[in-house]
Amino acid sequence: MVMSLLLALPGAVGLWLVTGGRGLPVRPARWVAAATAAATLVLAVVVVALGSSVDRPWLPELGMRWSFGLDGISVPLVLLTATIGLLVAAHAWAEMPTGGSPATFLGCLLLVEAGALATFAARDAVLFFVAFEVVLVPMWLLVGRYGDDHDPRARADAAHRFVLYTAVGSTTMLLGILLLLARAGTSDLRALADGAGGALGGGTQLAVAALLVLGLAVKVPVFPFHTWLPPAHTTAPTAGSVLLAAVLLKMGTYGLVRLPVATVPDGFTRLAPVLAVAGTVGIVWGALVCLVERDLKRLIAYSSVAHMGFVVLALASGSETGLQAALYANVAHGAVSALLFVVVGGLKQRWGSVDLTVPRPALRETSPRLGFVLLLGLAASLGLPGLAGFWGEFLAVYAAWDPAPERSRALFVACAVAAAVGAALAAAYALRVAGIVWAGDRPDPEVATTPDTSGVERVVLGVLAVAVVGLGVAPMVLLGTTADAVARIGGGP
Amino acid sequence: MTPWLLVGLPVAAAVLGVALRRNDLLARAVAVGLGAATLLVAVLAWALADGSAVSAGPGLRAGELAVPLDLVLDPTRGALAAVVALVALAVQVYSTWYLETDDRYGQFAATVSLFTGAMLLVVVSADLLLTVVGWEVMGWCSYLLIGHWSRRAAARRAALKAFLVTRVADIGFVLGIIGLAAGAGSTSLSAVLAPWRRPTACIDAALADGALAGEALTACGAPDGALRATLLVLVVVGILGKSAQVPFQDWLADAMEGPTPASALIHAATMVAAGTVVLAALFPVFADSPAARWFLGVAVAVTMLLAALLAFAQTDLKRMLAWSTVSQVAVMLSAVAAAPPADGADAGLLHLWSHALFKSLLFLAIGWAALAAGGTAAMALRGSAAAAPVLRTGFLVGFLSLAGVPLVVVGGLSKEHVLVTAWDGAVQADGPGVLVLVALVLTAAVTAAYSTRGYLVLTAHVRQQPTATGVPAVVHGVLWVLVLLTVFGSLVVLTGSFAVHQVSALWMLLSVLVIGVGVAVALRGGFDRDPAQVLARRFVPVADAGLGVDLLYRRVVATPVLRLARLVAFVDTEVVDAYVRGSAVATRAAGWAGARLHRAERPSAAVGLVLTGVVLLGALGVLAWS
Amino acid sequence: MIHLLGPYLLASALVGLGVAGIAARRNAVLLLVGIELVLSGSLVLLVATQAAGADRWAAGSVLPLFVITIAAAEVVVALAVVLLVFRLRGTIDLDAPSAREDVS
Amino acid sequence: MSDLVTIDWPVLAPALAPAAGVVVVLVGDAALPRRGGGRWALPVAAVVLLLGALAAAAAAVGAGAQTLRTLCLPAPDGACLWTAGPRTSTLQAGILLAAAAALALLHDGRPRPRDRAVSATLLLAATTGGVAVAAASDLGSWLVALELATVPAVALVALRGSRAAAHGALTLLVTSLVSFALLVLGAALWLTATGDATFSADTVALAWADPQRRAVLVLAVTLLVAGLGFKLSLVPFHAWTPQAYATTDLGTAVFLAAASKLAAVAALLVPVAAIVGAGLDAPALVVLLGVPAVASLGLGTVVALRQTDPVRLLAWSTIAQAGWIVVPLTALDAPALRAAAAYALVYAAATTVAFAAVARTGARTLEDHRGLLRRDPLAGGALGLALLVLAGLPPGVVGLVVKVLALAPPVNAGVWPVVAAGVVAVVVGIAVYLRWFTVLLSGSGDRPAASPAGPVVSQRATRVVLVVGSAGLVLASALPTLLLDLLS
Repeated sequence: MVMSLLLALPGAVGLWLVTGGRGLPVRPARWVAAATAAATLVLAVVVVALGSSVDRPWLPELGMRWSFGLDGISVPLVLLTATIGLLVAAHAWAEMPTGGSPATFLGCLLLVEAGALATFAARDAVLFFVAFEVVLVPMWLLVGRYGDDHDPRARADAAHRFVLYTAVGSTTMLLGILLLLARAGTSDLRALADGAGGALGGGTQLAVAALLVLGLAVKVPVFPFHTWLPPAHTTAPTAGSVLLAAVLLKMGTYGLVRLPVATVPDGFTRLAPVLAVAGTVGIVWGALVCLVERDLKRLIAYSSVAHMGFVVLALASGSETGLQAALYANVAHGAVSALLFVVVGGLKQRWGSVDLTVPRPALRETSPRLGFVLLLGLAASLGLPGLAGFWGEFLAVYAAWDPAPERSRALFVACAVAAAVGAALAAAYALRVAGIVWAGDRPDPEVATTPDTSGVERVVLGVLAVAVVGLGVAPMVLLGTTADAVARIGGGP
Repeated sequence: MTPWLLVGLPVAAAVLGVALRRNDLLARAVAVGLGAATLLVAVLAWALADGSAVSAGPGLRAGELAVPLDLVLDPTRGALAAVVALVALAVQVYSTWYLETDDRYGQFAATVSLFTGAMLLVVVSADLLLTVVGWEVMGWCSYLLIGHWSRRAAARRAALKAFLVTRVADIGFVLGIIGLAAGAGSTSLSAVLAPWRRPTACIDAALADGALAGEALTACGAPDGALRATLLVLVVVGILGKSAQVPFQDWLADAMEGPTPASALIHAATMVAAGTVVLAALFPVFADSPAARWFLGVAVAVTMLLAALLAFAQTDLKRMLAWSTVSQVAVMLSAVAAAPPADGADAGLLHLWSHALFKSLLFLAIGWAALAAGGTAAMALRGSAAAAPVLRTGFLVGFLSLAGVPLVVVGGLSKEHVLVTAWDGAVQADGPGVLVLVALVLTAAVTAAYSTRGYLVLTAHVRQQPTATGVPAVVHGVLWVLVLLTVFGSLVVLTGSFAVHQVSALWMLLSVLVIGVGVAVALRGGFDRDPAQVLARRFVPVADAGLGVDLLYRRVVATPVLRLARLVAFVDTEVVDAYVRGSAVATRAAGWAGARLHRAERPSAAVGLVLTGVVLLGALGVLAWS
Repeated sequence: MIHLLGPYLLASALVGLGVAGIAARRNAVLLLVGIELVLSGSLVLLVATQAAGADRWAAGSVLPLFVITIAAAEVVVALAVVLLVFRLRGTIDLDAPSAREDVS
Repeated sequence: MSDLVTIDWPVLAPALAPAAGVVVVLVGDAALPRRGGGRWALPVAAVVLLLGALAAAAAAVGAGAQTLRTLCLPAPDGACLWTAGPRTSTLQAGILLAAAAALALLHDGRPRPRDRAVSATLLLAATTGGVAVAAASDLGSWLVALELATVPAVALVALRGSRAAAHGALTLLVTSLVSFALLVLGAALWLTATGDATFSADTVALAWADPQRRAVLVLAVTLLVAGLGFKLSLVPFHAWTPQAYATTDLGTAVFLAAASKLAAVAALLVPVAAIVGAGLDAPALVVLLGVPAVASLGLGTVVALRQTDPVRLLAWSTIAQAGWIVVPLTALDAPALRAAAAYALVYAAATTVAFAAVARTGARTLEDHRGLLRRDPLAGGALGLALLVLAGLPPGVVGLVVKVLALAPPVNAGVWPVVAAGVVAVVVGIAVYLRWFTVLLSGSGDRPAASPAGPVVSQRATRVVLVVGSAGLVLASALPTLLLDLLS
């Protein structure tokens, strides 16, 4: 009951805001959205606390049930999504993009949230796919309509690229799901994870795993399927970027854990080397591009590619440690990238562009609070211990060094080494940004200064900063939450 | 619980410091107050430590890998913690004066607190993961401290360089730690040590029974020696980076761009010395791996001599101290590299202990002198010790200690122990003892020479004596305390916190002889002239440029990486993305072609299509059927 | 079944002729003739099938009646449309392109 | 008569209703030639169609999973000429409703008064044929009903009387004639191959077992697919589609795009069901269905991507969607039949709504729809929903669900080329529909609000179509099982 409400509330209010309530003025619309997001967060907490779930027949023709419920793997992501949902709704006070009615904008945010929540809570493979698709149109709207208003062509291009590229991925994933459904006879993720999927023959498992991995790799995104991400991030409004990085990308990695890893372990094992190499190349590749990228938003997007590379590498390693590392790095990246995108989005709003080659007064001098959070985000991004990024990446490298037994040791060790090099490159680009944006000379009094963060933006940044530090200081909380569910997957055949 | 308090107090000071950074008074109170509390806890812990006591940590559930996150406290660690806390407190007190007018004092103090906490974490860590945590946090703090005056381009560059050089070296450190932990399935120090040690007793027994060497190794479950050596070499690479040893030595001299108290902290008690602590913790395994010992031994032998020579020829006295740190850290590490397995690495740790005292003294004193003289160049600092009595005494004691004059000061004693250890190593074990011993002797002479030079320059008689006014009494007090500890610190060996042998008088005699040679060489130009100008005039510019290693770093690492990055960025947009754009173009082109074909809309074409379709389909159907 | 060869050959020939006519003719009315040829080929085939072995409902005999009727109806409509086209366009040439200009 | 064949009138009601409507309209028009300018003809026809739809729906819901039969021959043969399972009944209801929607648009399109009765007659006649073909189970009724569904439609297009329409009608006419000839030839070959004038699984299986007859059967199926491919607008039998849609009035276009397509699907399912029932492992048949499906998916989507005229865009989208309807059939298994029917119904509903929105706005280019969502929320919203359903994107969930259903059988059967084409078509299709959707959404500031042929006359009937159609799509999106249950 509460579970259904959790999904229905943001979905219904979001739909109403984009349809019936389209004409609502900014003020009430903001309150409606924020109240909904807050209520959703409360509901999410209640659902987590009560362990509520729902299970009804929905499409008996496909053996598909309206089945939502949480376990250790989805709980952190649901909470992350609900929190980010509230933060982006609140962020509307700080930045309300032009391009359409405010109510539609807020409605799209809520719809994305609802879709993501449904994705994380779905316990049926086909339902997972449907929920996966729900976020496409609202996100497309956020990028295509409310994005950067400097270049409409680039905006349309980015939005289309996002939606079409993701559709390629999700449709491929659908094929995998359908094949799995056809061969295993059920689409219940629990049953599949409990052995219905693992009992399939090797060839089938490989085919299913290949389709699923290929499809989800686009969403994650794994190198070389990442080129939709930078334009989408560059163009999207701050709230959209935050949702994209902190929620949407997580759906990809979550899908990898839920589908190929849990349901067709043997097939996934055979693909693991490819995935590991792709993830590792992504780590190094993203970091290298960040070293020379001029646009700060694009840079953060490429750093996301690198960070997701760690997640993928950890997943590919196949060990329980790897799964734990992947889930941890996943959530951590959610918090860190959200923080960075709020800061950078704020900078873009203040400066008009975030081209790093334009000389500007150093943030440390003009707006120390903003500078501090930026530095915090960068530090977390380079994997500083005590902040969110460290644990996942350290454990990921560990997992690659010591992969599950059926995997090629030499290859994975090579990946671990490359990943460690990538982490050093991460330090280089993070400090490059810090050196250009954060540190610098006292500004010329003639030059307009950058207003420091205040009001809602400050609260949003504060919450995210606390999350980043909290995850870094107390990793045991999150790792403890996911441990049991991971052990169940890892303990499978 | 005590070790957690030990780490927690400075971290709390950092958090509070950031929160209260606007209010200088409160920030000072927090920094100094909690710093003092840390020192108190550390001293108590040291005093009460009795054997090794592990404090259980919260533990992580990371799948197959056990991560207990324990801390441990024993007398040695207690002593180290105490000296770290002491130096940190001295730095905190000193900076309340030194950075009085700085608009970012709050941040500085908080960073120093965090830095202290991280170092203490490394000292008391019983878990390799926690070691990594402290290790990396120190790196970050060094970035913030060196770049504290971020309005200066040189400071920004030095901070970046310091962090990046150490971070590159940390690739090795992290991989080495991970490899070691993977071998044990745990990051707990004790758990990691066990499987990697050579089961000597078992092997000896097997060999005695007439087994072949290979069989004995297998039977006893001996670890893979090559892998162990690789992993330890990786760890050592990280340590060389953090401790500014060859080939990573160049960042530390540039780090002098930071405020002097930060330099004191980085050089004396934290960061650069941390490597010795980590290696000492890993010593049981390290001692079993001659390859790793040789690797470390060669690196530190080269470093200690090279750095000492560079120190001698620096025009800038603060940079001279920096190079002397590089050299002295190499001395500490050389003890670890050369020590016989039975002796342990405590000689190195003892030298760390004494180095912390005299180097902090020297840095804090030279910072004061530089403020009084208005610069850190040798020319500017000439005679600046006259600014206060404590400076003159401090420099005397400090340089004596640096030169390693036995019996008188703390540095002398610990260096004797290192020498003895190296000798033992050279005699007993298959490590790099001989090499280290030779390097140590040569270095001792050079060190004596540049110590003499420093003292001569600082205390030279000049007509216009610099004065320092407004220095608060506490700063005088801090320096006096350090002077006293530098003189009497040797007594620490009596506490038994460091497991070292007695040093025979013969060794002291030898040392005095070597030091005498060094002093004599330095005094060749008389008391009034800068020995560097007398002896190494040509070498000075080269030494000031750190032998041009900075250029080498840029040419060999930075430029190729940036070129590669540009290539990758190009490939990303023009190749990887090309297939995406290409598919869009292809689709549109196909659409255009299709539309073009249907443009005329002739009825006959429609009919023709139908017929063609039927024929083709029929043919295909029959083909597929047959 | 040697006696069926003739009808089958006839049916094939009719269909072939019809198809050739459809393919070659550019006049709408002559196209109709081609179509009628194909239809008659089909009818021959149906009847031949019936002769080869009767099915339950003698469909081979009944169906041709149906088909002839439908064809007649169709031709009516077809001629009506052709007439209309001729009136409006002045030609019943099937190769004439449409008057569409807004080609994309 | 009644001893020869049994007749169950209520079962026949879906076909009888429009047939009766034809009679009523013709008689009425003859009796009252100038009365009211034929104003009553269209409403009467609509009522008749709705009654028929009601009967079909009642059959689909009320009969449970039973198959309704009538016109049965006496035992021992017992074959029935009218066989309507729930799937058939639902398709019949869909055909009737789509025809009613076409009537509504026809009505709002203000035809010339003298054309009204004729239009109504032709439309009802074609509908009768479509409804009947769905339930036909023997070659004779199937052929007759199919032509009854086609010929009036050709006339309907020609009726418009404009120069362009004449050209479109000519293309449609010649294509339909050729297809008819091919169909008859196919039917004759089917009879030759199976020796049976009904579409029955047993005789198909028997024919398949004999290599010689198998070849003839393959040829027969080729010709049947070609003949139906014309009606379904499958590539390469599609060329008439954009011409006919674009030149005729929108009511007729809806009839062609929705009712006529549903009839074609129903007709196609009859032989395919027989083949499926025979349980053949027949790569030849997979190729026969798969090649046109792939070609339609490919050509339809890419050409639709370049269209600027909404009607032509819908025409090309019809071609692509026809490919989608055939995609599941390539698996030749039982779930495929339901998937194809479901896809066809959803497609028909969405296309009808889209056409209704185009009719309401009178747009001639996509640009005329700029900012439609703000200017005219009803038309804009309904059109947006329809486009999302066609694209298969939530919130048009039902579009997504039928795509899933359509892909499942070929995935299950391993027909990977078709599946791959499906993936490409999904993506390009999204591009097609989002292109239009973008225009709907964008701010109307760039362009004056008034469209060239804005709603100047009362459009009550179109509005009803829009509302009912979108309500149906919304309901099916929320509970897709409602739709699928009807097809089980």
